Amino acid sequence: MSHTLKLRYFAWVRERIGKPEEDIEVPAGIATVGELMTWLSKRGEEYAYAFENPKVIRAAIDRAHVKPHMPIGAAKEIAFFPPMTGG
Amino acid sequence: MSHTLKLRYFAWVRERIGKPEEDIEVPAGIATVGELMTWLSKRGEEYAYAFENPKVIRAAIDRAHVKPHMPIGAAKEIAFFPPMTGG
Amino acid sequence: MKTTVRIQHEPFDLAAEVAALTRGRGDAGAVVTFTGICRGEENGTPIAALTLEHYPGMAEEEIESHVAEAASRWPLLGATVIHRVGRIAPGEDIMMVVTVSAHRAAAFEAAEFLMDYLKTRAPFWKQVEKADGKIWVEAKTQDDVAAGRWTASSGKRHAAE
Amino acid sequence: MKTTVRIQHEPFDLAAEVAALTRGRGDAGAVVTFTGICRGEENGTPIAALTLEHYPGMAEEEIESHVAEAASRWPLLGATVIHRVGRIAPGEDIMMVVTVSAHRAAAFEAAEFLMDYLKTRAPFWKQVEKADGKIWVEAKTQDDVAAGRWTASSGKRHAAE
Repeated sequence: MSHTLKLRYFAWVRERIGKPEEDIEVPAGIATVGELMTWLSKRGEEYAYAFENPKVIRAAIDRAHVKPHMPIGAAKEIAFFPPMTGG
Repeated sequence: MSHTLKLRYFAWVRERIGKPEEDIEVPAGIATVGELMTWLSKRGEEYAYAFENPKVIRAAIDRAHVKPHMPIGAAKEIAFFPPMTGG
Repeated sequence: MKTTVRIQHEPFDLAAEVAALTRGRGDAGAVVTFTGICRGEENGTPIAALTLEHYPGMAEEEIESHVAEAASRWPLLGATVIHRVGRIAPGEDIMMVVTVSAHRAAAFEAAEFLMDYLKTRAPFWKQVEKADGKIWVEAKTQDDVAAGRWTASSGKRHAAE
Repeated sequence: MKTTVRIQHEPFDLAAEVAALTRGRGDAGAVVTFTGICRGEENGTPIAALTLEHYPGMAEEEIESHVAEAASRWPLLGATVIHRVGRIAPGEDIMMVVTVSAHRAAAFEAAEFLMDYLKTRAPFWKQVEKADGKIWVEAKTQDDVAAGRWTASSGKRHAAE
């Protein structure tokens, strides 16, 4: 049931992880955006640093803002970023 | 105790009276702006027409908005005009 | 704070007025402008033009005192009000307000405060020319209601700045 | 209704954007613009520049959907949002919003609605360059409070229009 997902990172999430995007295979047992963040944070120091305070990280599934409890479902692209500071 | 007063008229008050301004001697017994309006309205048809509905007429003493009960005092200039429609 | 109040027959240049308030300063973060334009119809009837009349002297003094009041209520860095008088054709600008502040809330609120004043208390009168003659525009009750919102307390309508 | 949403590195021309929305139409009576400018300091420390990053695709789509929402809430005749990205020096414009309506209340409210959205939910991030390095700007709680005022009911804050 695994599927390929594009991950995108912005602002200091991107800087901490060290890349703007990557493709991953969603591992079995990872159902929500929050679970994906937890899983990512265990992939290495840079991920642990980026996700050290998961409460401040915002996420979007296929370019729509979502909360961490949102199921990943058939998402093609999930983005992680800090609170927005545009305008 | 009479004193010379410049009266100024704007918009349809000016059109109805037929002049933009005039100097008058304030008659004895006229103490407030409202009394002045009543007195003016008896000066002729054009004044009666201009002040036929005194409730809609606004006034200013020496370039400051005033209510009809305001004493004329030592005013140099009193203006009468319809509600403002700028902007 | 830099303020400008002008009443003039000539058209104005919004971009030039904004530049005059913001150029060369590093503290301006937010600029709000309002431009009032002569519409081509009124109550469904086409109009040929507007004619704006004002009370010379009183209009300038009153606008200046309201700009000063806006500056005392909000942390403004600059404000400009220009109001045209005379004959104005549909599509032409009638008046403009520019407010400059470090942050947006002050700039928006001060611009709305000045507009509510200009619509209800500034000594200007509009006459519209239609095919069947000229009529003086009647004041709108809703403008008085809008202006009234600034007198209740400190002029801050929102919890947020 | 004419709407334009652009995200670009280049500076923009406020007057040209206003003209593009208003020229040749007789129904526009009120134009509100907001311009956000890069300030020369942040929390008392001078800054050398801002760098703006965005989520390409999502930013455009989201702004367009908020412009559409503004048009459904207020009787707008036109709206333009332009947001720059990349490196921006103090004194340069960062972004602008223009709203056009027959009357001022709709133009003001729609512009504030769009600004509150852009400040809190649009996927843009600001980094400031100071003498001692680069720091990402932190989001302001007061911006979230301001944005929240539009969700309670119909988006009308005032009794008056």
